[in-house]
Amino acid sequence: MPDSNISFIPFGPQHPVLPEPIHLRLVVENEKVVEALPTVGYVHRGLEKMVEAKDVNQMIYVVERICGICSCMHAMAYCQGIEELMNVEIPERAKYLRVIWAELHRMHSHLLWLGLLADSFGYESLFMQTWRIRERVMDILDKTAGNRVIISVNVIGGVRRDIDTEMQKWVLQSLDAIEKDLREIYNVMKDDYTVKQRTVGVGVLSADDARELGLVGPMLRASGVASDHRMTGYAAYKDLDFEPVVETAGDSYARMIVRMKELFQSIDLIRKAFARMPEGDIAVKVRGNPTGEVISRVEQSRGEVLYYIKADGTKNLSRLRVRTPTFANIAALFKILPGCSLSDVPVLVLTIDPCISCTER
Amino acid sequence: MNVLNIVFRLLLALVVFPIIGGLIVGLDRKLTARLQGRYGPPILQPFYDVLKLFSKQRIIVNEFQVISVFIYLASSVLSLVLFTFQSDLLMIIFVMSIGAVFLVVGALSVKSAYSQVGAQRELMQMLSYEPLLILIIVGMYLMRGSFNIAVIMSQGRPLIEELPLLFLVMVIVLGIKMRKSPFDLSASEHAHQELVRGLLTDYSGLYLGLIDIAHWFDLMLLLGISTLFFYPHIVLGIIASLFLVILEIVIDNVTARLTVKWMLTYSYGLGLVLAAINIAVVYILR
Amino acid sequence: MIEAKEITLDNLLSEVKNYHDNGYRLVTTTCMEVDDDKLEILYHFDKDFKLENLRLTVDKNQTIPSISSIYFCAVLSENEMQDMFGLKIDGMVVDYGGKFLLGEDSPLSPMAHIQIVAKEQGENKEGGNNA
Amino acid sequence: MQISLLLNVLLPFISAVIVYFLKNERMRNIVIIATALVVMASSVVIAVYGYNTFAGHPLGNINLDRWIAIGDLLLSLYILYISVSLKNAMLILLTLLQLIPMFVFENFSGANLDVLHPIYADHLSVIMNLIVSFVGTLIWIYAISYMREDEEHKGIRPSRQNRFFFILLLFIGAMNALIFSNDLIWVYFFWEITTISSFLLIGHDRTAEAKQSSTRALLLNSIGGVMFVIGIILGYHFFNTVDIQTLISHRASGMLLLPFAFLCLAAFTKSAQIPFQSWLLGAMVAPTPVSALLHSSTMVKAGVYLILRLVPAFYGSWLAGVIAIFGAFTFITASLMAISQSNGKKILAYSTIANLGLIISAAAINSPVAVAAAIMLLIFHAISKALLFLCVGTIEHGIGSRDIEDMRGLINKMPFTTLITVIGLVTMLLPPFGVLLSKWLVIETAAKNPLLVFMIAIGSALTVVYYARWIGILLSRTSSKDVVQHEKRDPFVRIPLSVLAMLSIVISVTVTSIFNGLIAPQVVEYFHRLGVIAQEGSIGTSYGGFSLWPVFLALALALLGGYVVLKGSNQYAMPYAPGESAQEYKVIKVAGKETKMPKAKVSNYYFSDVISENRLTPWLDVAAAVLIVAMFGVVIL
Amino acid sequence: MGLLDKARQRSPWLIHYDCGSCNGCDIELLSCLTPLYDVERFGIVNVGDPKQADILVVTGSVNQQNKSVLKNIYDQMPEPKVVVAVGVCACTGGIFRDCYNVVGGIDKVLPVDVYVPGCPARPEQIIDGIKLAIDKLAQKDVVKEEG
Repeated sequence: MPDSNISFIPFGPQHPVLPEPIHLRLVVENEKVVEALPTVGYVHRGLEKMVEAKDVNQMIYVVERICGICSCMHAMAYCQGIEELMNVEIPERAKYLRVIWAELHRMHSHLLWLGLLADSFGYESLFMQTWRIRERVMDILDKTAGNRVIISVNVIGGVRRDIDTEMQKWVLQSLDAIEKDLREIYNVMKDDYTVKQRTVGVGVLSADDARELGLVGPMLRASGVASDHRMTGYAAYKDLDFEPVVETAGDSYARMIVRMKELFQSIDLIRKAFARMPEGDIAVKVRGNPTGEVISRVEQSRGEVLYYIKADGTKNLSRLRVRTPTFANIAALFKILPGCSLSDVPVLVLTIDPCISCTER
Repeated sequence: MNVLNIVFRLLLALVVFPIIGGLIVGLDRKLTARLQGRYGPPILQPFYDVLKLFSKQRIIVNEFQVISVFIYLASSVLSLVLFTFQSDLLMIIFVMSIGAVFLVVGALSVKSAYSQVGAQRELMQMLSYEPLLILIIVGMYLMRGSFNIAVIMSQGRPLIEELPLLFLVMVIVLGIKMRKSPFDLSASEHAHQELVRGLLTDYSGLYLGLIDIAHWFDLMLLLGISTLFFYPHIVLGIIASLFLVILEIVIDNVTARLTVKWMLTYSYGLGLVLAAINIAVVYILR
Repeated sequence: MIEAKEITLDNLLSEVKNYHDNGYRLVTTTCMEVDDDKLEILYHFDKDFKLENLRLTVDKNQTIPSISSIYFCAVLSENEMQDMFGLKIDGMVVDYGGKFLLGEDSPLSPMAHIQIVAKEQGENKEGGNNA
Repeated sequence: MQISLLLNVLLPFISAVIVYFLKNERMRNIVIIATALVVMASSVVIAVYGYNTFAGHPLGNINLDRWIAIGDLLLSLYILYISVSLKNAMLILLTLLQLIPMFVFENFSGANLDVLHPIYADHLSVIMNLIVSFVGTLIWIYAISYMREDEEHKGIRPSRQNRFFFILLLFIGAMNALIFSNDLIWVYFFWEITTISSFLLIGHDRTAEAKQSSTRALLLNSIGGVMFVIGIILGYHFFNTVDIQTLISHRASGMLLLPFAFLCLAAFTKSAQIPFQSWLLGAMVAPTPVSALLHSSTMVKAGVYLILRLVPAFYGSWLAGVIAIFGAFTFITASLMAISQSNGKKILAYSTIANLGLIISAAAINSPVAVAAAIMLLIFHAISKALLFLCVGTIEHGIGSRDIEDMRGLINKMPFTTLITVIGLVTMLLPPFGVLLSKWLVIETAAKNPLLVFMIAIGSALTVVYYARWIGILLSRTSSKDVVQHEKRDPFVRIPLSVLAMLSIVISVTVTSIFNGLIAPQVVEYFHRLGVIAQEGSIGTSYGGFSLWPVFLALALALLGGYVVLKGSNQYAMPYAPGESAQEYKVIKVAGKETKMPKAKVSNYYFSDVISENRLTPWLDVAAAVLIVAMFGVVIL
Repeated sequence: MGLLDKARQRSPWLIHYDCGSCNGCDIELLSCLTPLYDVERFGIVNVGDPKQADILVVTGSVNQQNKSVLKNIYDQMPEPKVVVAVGVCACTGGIFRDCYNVVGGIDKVLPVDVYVPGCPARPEQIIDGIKLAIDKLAQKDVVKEEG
């Protein structure tokens, strides 16, 4: 039976398990995927071109909307780049605040991802429970920054808001509660038979594969490469000693564990940041327009983002190039989808933690 | 069997049982929500859903879909009617299988990837639960010497005493039939599934509503069979059946969806072995 | 100014291969317009958080070789460059034919024209957008 | 009565010779149709007017034994000639193993081979005769147009239809003769005629594949022939007779069962049971009428007929127990194999093997009810299966493929044939139709034997898989606005298909009368009890019952409901697609090669990686061989 | 038909399509399903299948590639149906309206019944919008003529 056994299944762009539009051309035999080609473009807006319409400061709001989930870190990378171009040193307190909000964003992103992963393999109650916990993180964001998702705290020269001592105490209390709940979920996920059935050994990528595919973030760390851009010590990370979370198996299970452990790491980092945060201003005034070109890199929840900024001294930048982590990670789909089973397709798509709006900008 | 008796049984099968079936589905959704830390829909939600579906525009892809739905419904209704008339259990299962086959036929007749894959998986599900169901009934026969429900119910001690493992097999069968995790492969009770809605993908409006209703009949039939295990202690049987449903809901909430291969291995590896042990013991002891 | 090693079309592949063999990760490639007929392409490589760059300047109608046979992940950014700048790239392992991110009705090579795409406030955007 | 019997048996032989020499196609068709009508009519006459009435020698003073012995010798020599020309040493050996012992036994052993009533007809014979006469002749009629198209299609010239119809007619004659023979040696002779006819028919197309398949068929059937010869000689050795009725009237046990074991083995080869299944699978290279004939009414049914004939002899013995398990084993494994096939004919072939296994298994379950079920299955299977083969043949001529994957949406192209096929499939698969009814009866009776019921339960679930998906893809259609072409079919195709389809439904509806009229008396004759009550549309045993009318009523209501709703306002829409149409302009080149995004298409799951025919078959053969050894084991020990 | 109206109001099934949003509104819409907001209280289920949905919830602006997809999904839904545009991008195109690949708000492609502004719209707002949509849904009648 040469051809008669082959199925062609268009997967997406509208699909309940993938909240975002991505299309996969799947060639399937029985339940095994033989060929898979992702095609994208359903969310492409052309944000890089927006530099021609918006000025340097307005662009913050645009880059935040590259992706709502990691908006804070996009703004952070952008602001750090512009600050470097203009030789601005921002206050220490602002650096700590940036870290705190970045880590909160990482938490809500990872929790969101965990829920979606659970949803992709039909573990609905786990989806609900993780999102229940996530609501607490959203509460913290809401209370400290004034909005739930896109918080717009970063400005060139610092941050817009401060977190006072009383609020800090409340945040820390919330974090304790979150950690307790998370610990329970972690224990379940770590050992659950059905979860392991669906993730262990699924979509394995070795360290060499991962480097070849140019993967970043948790994808890379789950394959045993200790690459976390926070190690370079931008913002306040240089003062917050931490070790990157690394797993070696390189399968979906390892990716899940990495992200779950990073949740605890983030809680830890926020606590440390609160403890070590100095008093002082939260922003400096910045004047003038930037000139020159710079590359700014920040570790987002999905991995390292690269901002290439080129300015020519006018109020508009001349080129902004964003290489988002998901843009890099989507390459993994070419490699892990062929050979998996049809029911693993959503799981594998989710283990790369896709964010199509990041990917396509 | 006088006329009153016949009317009573028909009423039971055509009105009372399906309503209870719908309520159980409502209870299922409520309980699932509670287990997930949510408040959940009202118990009557399945009835609202079905009523709403009836009022929608009728969209079909082809005629065979419609015919299949009606045959599915008819076979589910008939099997429950036959159950209340205490007919032959094996016949009831075969009548139920007409509906199952036509559900697959209806889904296969649509050239959509998702309903087709759903139909293929549904066939595998049938392959998994049908032998188990037949073996459960064979176990009952070995105990009672008849396939007739009337005869099965006519004798003293409850079957569960000697067929405990077959009752456990019922858990697998019910799980597959209720489309609960880890067996929600062909179409999930929940809305999020990798196959969209699996073999129900191309059904909508009236036809989806009819499938829902047929599903209540099927559910009640299976619960009826599980109640048989406890006869003459009917109350105990009903409690046990409800417990079975609750167990399914709990299992649904603590497991992920697994794969077709796993299901086949599991239902054949565990289900058949349990059934075999139980039947062998009964056979040797008799 | 970021540090970047100037290369030419002739030694592009060998330089990239060099990085590959030394265990560098390809971060991405960045393309930008220098003037009306020149494009500049930056290749970013990373090893232990240290970024190294290659800078290639080509004519708009020049065909450049793909590095995707060395680094598979380059197909993504190369396809994007092909979409956005109309850059001709030869030998991509996976070639989306200029429709990687763009749709059927999208403007062609939208980034390759130095012009403001912003519309006047309130202008109806339908139609007149195609380049 | 004598006359109708003679017409029924001899006319096909005579017409066969006429057809062979008749060059005029029109005349030939008339002869074939006339013969068919006469054979059908005579079989009805036999069925209505008399059983057990053929006492004595049918042709008066002519010593038929002598003629049959001569015919047997000539036939064996012909097979030997074929074997030699095929240069197949194994085949030569097997032929000699039949020829020499038989020759010696008949001429030099001094055995008294006279049989008081060489012709015998009971209800079983009548049932078989009705099946052969009706199904077989309908296949002749179908073959008229099929072979014309086939030869046009394959460009065969000069026409070889004379030869083809000669064998086809001969075949039916031999089958009918076999059915009414009460002398084992006669049975053996006609048995050999069916063997050689099937060899010639399978090899009809003269392709390399046909040649190979026909050789395999001859080889495996020769094994059966050898077993048959051993069975005859041993039977005479033990019981001093070759009269079947006398043989089975002995309630043999122990070693005395040995001849019956050999005869059953011969029947297994004829019925293509695992491990002898390969000849039947190879037989599908032959033109479709041949497959239909081999699978439904004649060749393979001869095997199960022999077993059903012999049932009283080993009823209740250990031998029966092993045979029952052997049959069930064939049922489950052949059903499993059928799942992995996409070739329509091969699915049907495996399904035939499976159903024959079930018949054999049921016949050997030590219960009159099971024997009744076996006979029931024999009837219903013959009709539905013949219908399905003819349908596949028609489809193959229509679309040029017998692969079920190519039959997607066939309802749009060939609505008539497709609906008939669906009827055939539904009657094979679902209650309240006869095949499932018999299966239900078998399971209920087999329930006393857990091992058996295990295998049958799984086997019947497997059956559902391959038939249900076939129905589904036949009926797939995107929108009823697709123009349905009015299907033009030759009346020679239309009539047999319609008649068979109607028959398959009618006999299901009238199952109780058929049961009471034909099956019950036979079972009572065998066992002097029945244990089944069939009346008013229900079939009941002391441990269960099946009522047909509620099911028919529910199905009718369902169809009515569907009809009413379809008459109402319905919006036709395209099937769900996740918005992929926007993608069609995206041409992606992978490594320089363009990949197209074809329309969404899902193939059935064949699990060819798990259920690999080539890999599994040797193992199954070994397992089946072990069962056969066990069969002899329980006899000898 | 009081009962039918009630059933329709009590059982609105929605389908969500992300039409080029930044994910901000998507995740807020998903939040609505989860324990804190739990819209299943009102019988709202997020079905993934347009053929079974009553309410189409769209987030994000329409771009050149997904406009046909959005149209397809809308066309596959049976009457009566309503469309809810969630987020300022879905309403007008929002901050992206100047981008070269963006067509604008979804009302460029579909008739929109309810606009829910916000960047991103908060879950409470979304629930409010869906409530409005339910009211509109109950007022609509099945279109009867086609066949």
